[in-house]
Amino acid sequence: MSLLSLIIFIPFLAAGIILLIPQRFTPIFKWVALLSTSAQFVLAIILIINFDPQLSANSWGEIFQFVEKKQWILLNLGTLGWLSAEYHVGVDGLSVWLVVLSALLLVIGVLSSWKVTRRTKGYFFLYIMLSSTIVGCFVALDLMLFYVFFEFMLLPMFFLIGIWGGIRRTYASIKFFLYTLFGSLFILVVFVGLYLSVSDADLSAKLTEQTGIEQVVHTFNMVTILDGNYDNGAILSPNTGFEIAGIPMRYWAFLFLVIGFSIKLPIVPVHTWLPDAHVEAPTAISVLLAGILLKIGGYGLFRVAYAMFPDGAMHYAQPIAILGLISIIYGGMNAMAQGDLKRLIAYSSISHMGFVLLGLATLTSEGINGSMFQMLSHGLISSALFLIVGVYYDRTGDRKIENASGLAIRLPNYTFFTALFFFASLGLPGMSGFVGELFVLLGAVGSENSNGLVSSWVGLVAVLGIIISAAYYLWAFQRMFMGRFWLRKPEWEEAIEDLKPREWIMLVPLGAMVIYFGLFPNVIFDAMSETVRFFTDHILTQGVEYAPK
Amino acid sequence: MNLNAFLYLSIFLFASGLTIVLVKKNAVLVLVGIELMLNAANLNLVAFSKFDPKISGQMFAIFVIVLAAGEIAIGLAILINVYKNYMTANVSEIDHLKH
Amino acid sequence: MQITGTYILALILLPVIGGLVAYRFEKDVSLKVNAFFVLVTLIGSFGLIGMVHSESFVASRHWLDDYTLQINVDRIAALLITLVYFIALLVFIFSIHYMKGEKGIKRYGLKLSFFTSSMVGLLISDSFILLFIFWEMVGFSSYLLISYWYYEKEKAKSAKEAFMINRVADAFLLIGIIMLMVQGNHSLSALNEPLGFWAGLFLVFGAFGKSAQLPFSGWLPKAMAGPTPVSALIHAATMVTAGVYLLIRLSPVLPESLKFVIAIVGAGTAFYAAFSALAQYDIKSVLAYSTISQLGYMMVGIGVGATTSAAFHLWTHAFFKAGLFMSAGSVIMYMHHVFRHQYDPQDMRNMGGLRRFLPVTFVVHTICSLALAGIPFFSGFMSKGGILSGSIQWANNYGEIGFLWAYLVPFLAFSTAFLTPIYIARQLFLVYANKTNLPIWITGFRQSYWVKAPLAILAVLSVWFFFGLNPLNANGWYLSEYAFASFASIPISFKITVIGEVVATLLVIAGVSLAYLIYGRGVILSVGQRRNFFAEFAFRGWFLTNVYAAIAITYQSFCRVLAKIDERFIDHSIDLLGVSMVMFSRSIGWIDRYLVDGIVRFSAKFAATMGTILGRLQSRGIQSQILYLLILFISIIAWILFL
Amino acid sequence: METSNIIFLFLAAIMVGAVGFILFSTNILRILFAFALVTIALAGIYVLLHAELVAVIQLMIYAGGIVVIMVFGIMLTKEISEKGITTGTHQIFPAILIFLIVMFGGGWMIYRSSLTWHEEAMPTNVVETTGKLFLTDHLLAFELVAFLLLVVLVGASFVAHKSKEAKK
Amino acid sequence: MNDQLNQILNDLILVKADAVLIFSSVVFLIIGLTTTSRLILKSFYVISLLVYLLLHEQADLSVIYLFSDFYKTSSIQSFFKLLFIVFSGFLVFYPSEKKQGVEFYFLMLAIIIGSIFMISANHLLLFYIAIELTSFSSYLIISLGSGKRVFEGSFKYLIFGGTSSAIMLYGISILYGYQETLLVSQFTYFGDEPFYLFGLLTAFAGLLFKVSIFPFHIWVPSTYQEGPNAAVSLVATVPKLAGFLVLIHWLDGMKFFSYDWARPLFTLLIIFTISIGVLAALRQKNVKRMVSYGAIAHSGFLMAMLILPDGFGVNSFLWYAVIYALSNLAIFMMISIFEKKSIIELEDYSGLGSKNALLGAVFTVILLALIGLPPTLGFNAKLYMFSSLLGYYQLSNDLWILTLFIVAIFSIVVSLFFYLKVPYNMFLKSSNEVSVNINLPEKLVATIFSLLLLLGFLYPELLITIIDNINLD
Repeated sequence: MSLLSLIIFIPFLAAGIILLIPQRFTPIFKWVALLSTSAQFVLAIILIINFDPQLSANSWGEIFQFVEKKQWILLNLGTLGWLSAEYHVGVDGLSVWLVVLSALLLVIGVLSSWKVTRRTKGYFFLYIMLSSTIVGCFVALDLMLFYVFFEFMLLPMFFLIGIWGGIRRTYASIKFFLYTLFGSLFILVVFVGLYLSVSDADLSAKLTEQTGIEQVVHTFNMVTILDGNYDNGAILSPNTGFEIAGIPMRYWAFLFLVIGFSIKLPIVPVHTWLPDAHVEAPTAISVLLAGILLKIGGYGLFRVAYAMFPDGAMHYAQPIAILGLISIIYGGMNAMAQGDLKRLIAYSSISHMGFVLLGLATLTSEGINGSMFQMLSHGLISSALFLIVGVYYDRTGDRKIENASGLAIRLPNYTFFTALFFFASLGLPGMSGFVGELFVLLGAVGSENSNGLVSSWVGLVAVLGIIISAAYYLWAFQRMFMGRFWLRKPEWEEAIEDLKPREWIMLVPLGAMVIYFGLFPNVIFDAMSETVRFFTDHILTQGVEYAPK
Repeated sequence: MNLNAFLYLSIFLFASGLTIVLVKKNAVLVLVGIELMLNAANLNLVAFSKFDPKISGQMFAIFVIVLAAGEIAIGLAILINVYKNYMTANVSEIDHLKH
Repeated sequence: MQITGTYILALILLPVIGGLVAYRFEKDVSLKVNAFFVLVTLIGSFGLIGMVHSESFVASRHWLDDYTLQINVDRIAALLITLVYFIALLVFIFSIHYMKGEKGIKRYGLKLSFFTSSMVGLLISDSFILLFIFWEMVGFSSYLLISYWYYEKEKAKSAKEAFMINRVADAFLLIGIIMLMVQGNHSLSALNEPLGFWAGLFLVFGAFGKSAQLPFSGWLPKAMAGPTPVSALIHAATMVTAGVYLLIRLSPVLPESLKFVIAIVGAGTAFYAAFSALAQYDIKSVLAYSTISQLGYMMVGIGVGATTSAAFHLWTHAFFKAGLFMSAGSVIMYMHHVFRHQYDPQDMRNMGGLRRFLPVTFVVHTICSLALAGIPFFSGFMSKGGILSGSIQWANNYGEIGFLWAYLVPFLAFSTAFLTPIYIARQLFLVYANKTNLPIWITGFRQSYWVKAPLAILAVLSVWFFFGLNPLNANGWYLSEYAFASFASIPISFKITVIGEVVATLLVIAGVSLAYLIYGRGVILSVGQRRNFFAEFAFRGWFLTNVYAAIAITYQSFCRVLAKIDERFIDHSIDLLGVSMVMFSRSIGWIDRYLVDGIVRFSAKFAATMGTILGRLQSRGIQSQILYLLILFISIIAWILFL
Repeated sequence: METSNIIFLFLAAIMVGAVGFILFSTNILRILFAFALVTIALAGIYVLLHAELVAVIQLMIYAGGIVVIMVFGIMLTKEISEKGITTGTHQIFPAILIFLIVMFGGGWMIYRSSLTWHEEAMPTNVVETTGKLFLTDHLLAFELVAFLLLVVLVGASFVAHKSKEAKK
Repeated sequence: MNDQLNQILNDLILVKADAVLIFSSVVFLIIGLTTTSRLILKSFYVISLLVYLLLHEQADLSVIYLFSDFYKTSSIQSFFKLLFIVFSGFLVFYPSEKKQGVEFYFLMLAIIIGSIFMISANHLLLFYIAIELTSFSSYLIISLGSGKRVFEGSFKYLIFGGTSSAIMLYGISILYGYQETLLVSQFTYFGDEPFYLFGLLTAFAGLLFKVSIFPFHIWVPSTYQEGPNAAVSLVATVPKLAGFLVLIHWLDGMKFFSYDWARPLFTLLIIFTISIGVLAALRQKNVKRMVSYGAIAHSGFLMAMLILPDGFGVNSFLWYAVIYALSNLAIFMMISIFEKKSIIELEDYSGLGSKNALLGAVFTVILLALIGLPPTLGFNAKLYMFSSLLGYYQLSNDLWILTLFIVAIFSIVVSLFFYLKVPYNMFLKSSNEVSVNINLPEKLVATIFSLLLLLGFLYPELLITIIDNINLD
């Protein structure tokens, strides 16, 4: 079993163990969960160490490392041909860091759920299942496998929010579930169309030989699709003339994917599930939600929407960039008006994810690198921010900004970390948030000159984002942490205390990484630059090739 | 006398059977309506079998008559139970399964 | 080469290391430790001057493909680094006494060291990314220092506002940088040809922000919320000159149009700030506005092409303004000592007659003021003279081609030269002369040598011969040939130089006399005095802060409205979409009624309504159901037969 | 006019009358009598179509079986119910509409149809043929219908039995 | 004559399994009348089915006609027969209800036999008898439920069923008149004479009734709601799938798609079926009723694959059918388990999940399968269905099919709303009621069913091998 499979399946083992232990041994479950996620983390570290960043490739087949491939479904669909789905996993420069990030945040998530007391068995069981699917989603190289992980993630999440969440948890969980599922149906439609349009030459030949009749094997294999093995005249093949309402089918497919993944990302105007879900979710789940789940939306855009539909990507570059721009500004402005600290951070996530979309839309090397970097850095920063909120919430049961002031006097360490992550999030140079945004902006402004897809004004206006984010963070920081020490309710004053060791353990690595990656982003860039280079070239060449003539 | 005469008669029987099913309140009479419709079909089958050396139509009709008897038997058996429970044979009153 | 790199890195990091090391020491000593580290660094930086004497040092570090971080230490940088460390050292020394007994001294020391390092980093950055990083770091550390007394709400607020304004200007700078970078220019030294107008304009705006030029000037008075030594270092000598420094660096490639903008804005700012300084009561506010005004001069210098003079003014200004701030600091220290917290220790209306109690401070303050005002034989006269005469020459050049608006610049510059002695003399009179307003007298106050020493040094350094041999020669700066040889300066005819200097001197004398007439004869201002409109206008900095506040409030309300929209409408727009797709046949009114509901609830409700309708059909009597079935069936048949 | 035509018309008239009676009468026993009349008339028509066996079975099962069962059903239900026998009608107008549509629509379609007896191909001895067919071609059907009758027998008796239990 | 008889004997040997099943069910009846032990009844019931399995021979790929073409067999028929038998065998694991004596199992066997003959019939007479056999047995078996309203359900069922089969018979008689034969395999295309079309459409009425396609779906909810669970599970699966198989046969035999209007018509009916199924399910408060509306929608999905020509949908249909059977087996089992504890309405389920996490999880998995979400087999079913629709669309550019595709997709969203009400109630709502004790075997069986749905998804090879060996017409 390869490394990646181990990372995916270790949680299943742990889940089995959890199931076997009776409910009354409550304290054991978290240890099992911690063990399982730590094992994942260690394996992820081994993965990144052994990952070869220099591997250059000329086709998608060559770019993936740690590949494991097994036939999963090979099914005769009659006149349609055969359907092939594989257990096919592997990582490239785009996904490898996301795997590491997920593994790290999953460990931190367990730590932050240390104090969960209600129905721990169920909680950690679901958590563990989530940990498997998250990683699976990032490493899947088969659309069906990807979709399965993508969908299956919803259920644990649904229950984790719905059972262990806040007061309006039911509403939030259902909203989350429905939005995401609604989006994923768009994705499913395109996946079905895609596999019907692509055939695997090797398998086809093999089956033809076996049966003696000409056979066509349609495959879900991402690599096959990425390499463009389209059938002639199939629904999503380039230049076939399928169109609805005057828009070619491939453009529709691209738009569907963008809608589907944007809901997960999320992008204005399909973002409204996010604040609710975040506010109601328990801290650990918020961490995962912001830190990883949003990235799956972004990753999906990279891996599926953009890589597979370069023509659509080029055709709709400008509108999508503008969408990203709107998200940046709109999310930031909404964050400004929030009275609840967690909601504020949730909206800031929307704003920051806007940068991801903007960077990707530009299709420049800088933009894409920046976009990836932004995802990673946001994963670190936003999860830390949710932890920060969680710390305060644990003590007071409240998150309103207006209900406290001058916290810095009583909680210096806590304030230090808050300031650290606030400033990291508002893009202070020297921390990771800045690098991502800088490169996205460079890409956005440079796109007009380099490939002419996105006008530079989009990037120039997006610079507003850094002002906007500074405004709400500084304002919130000033109101909550500065000034006279005061809390709305006197009983909170007793409850309030500075960081505990467990919280130090969670925050310190995140803080260190935020600063380290801010100063030495090349650590990350180096691992993915080859992939990004190939990715960009691929899109720009194939995009022209596939564009309807 | 030609085929169409029988067909007209049969469609009349069919239409009346249908109407009886629709209008009669008494459940037994609804069953009568169904029987009429079956008879209409039988009339067709028998009439058409006139040009069939295998007389499949007639055979079919015989079986249909037998099945019709069975259906009535079942119908009445169930109806008696309905009666017991609702104390009515009014079809429109047998309507408690609402949600 | 490698060694030089390490050396420079050590120079940058040493103060911060010092700040961290100081954490291990007692509260009383920690600042001394800090100061010691800065002293070491200062000595080291003299070595740096030697290292880059022959050729400038360039090093780079890879970041991403085309993006490397490059530093470039040339003579200018090395000299300015020394300057920064020098002032920083004095500030640390001054702080030892000034900050005594404050909570969080170690934090203070670390923040100040961090600032110093960031500033030095800014000076050596060559690639734009690095420049921007340190640019922001400087702003950030200034935020940290301003919010030193974070538990006072107003100060926290001021810190936030100062940082916000900086951030806005930084965004302009970032835009400019990005525009340059996408054209392939990744570092300052790589710039050869004139900048494009827009990119240049954004860069210039960024520089305006850091150097507190209009319309960003409002942050500097706000920044006075920080401790006074901080003001001396950051808001007088170093950080605010970052913008000037950047423009000096850029001046060879600035197009004429931009220079014009710089000159106009600089002159305008200089006048605006000098005018505003006239009506301030806070001892530090006067100095803050004065700083803005002097920065305006430097901008004028750059704008008119007298780059070297601008740099010269930057240099001299660092000393005398630091001296002024520290003098103000020691006054405040005294006031604080006297009043504890009863009265505002910074309000000049509460002062008067302090000459007797703070003789050293008085002398230093006066000398530095003379330098500021531009009295011959003091440093200010020399550096300012170059700028003033440069502006005349420049306006003449423009005048020759018929562009008479250019005369606005020398006009404003000279007006400022007239106003400057007025406000600074007003300050001196109000603080040291006259009778006092003080209700309590304490005679036993003795100034520590930790305070006196830096004051004295700075006072001495405000005298001409440290800068040039001839006190009347504006271009006689020792360093102009050494460091600025490569900068083309506007050739100024001798006549104009003479005119400029004479007029300036006359204006200064007139100003001082006027100030004496107004304030020098025992005028006592009371705190509750009503101000007339002009005074109010000047006091509030031409209502600039009100404009900021208005913008902020508008923005906030806009955000609130947006959030409401988000909550009420966007959250439900998906429902709207779904519903309108399915329900387009329904009447508008129906949609309206349900529009206010949320997506989930809405679609659920819609679906439930449909379900009810269907369910009603389902659960009618059997015969009605059959009837409905038949109707449908017959319609199907009819459809097939007749269509 | 041939005799058979006259007979056909006569039988048809009886059927139409009887069906009309079923539709409009409220007396349930008379309705059942009219239904018996319809089935008997239909048997006559089967004879006209040379389907003597069908006619006989029709007579036996309908007149002799089904109607009797129905009468029993009526009796049984009448015994229990105190409200008397429901005989009314409802939703008449839509039903009449359906009737008219089916009747005249069907009539129109029949009128337009190309169906005719192109040649009479009945075997000479229908009864014998029927018997043979039962045991050869239709064997499976025969077996299945036998099983079906068993099911009906068992099922109906159990269901009826159940009602007895319910009564207890 | 002798030849004929010999031929018949030969044929009888070929259909021995079917014939013996009839025989063994009669034997079962006789034995059953002598005993009241439910264990014995169940074991004999299973034995009868096992006998069938023993005698059953997998047919070849080609179609064989027996009994003067009355009877037809091919691999697809024998696969479905196997499916029916296996499915019915599992029904013994349902918790028994009161008063389920010999007649209950006998009627189940009758339904199975009826369905088996339904799919084998080539002659319309045989088909008619078979369909009536299943109908009659269904009417009866539904009325064997406990509860007072059960007869109402079964009576309504009877009236609808009787009316539709009468309508169908009328249609068959017209077809006979035109085609001059009752053998579907010998039917020819007959143009569009109105009366013929009338016959054709009315003939389909009974079939549509059996498979509960709009507008002949009305009987479903009330019937399912009141019937005994095992019977409902059977009725919702076996005769329905048999009906679909007949539909395949008829559509092909009657050259249905030679008519332009046929595909739009069916598409429209399917769209209505699906929409009505999912929308009406939304407002249900009774779980069983909700599931039965869901079953209507599933009929629509199943049918959707049959209207595609040239074998575009048949494979997907087979998959869907198998998965549908499996999930029906599981869902009615769950309902039955809970019904025994008087947990019937949705709100009765509140808070059960916290006490019975396993059952909650199992229930959730089954519902996911019904919705069609991974990682359950239900997803495969939906995936293949979508593939078929889209695959045909890309060939034909038929907008009707695209519309159907979109409706199908949207219906999944809607079906989420109602299916997930159960886990929502179980896990997210709390109640103070005491926990429900479910005995271990029942828990185990339910778990196995849901595991099958999961494992089938993860390791689909087994099903693939079976289904791949079936003739695709």
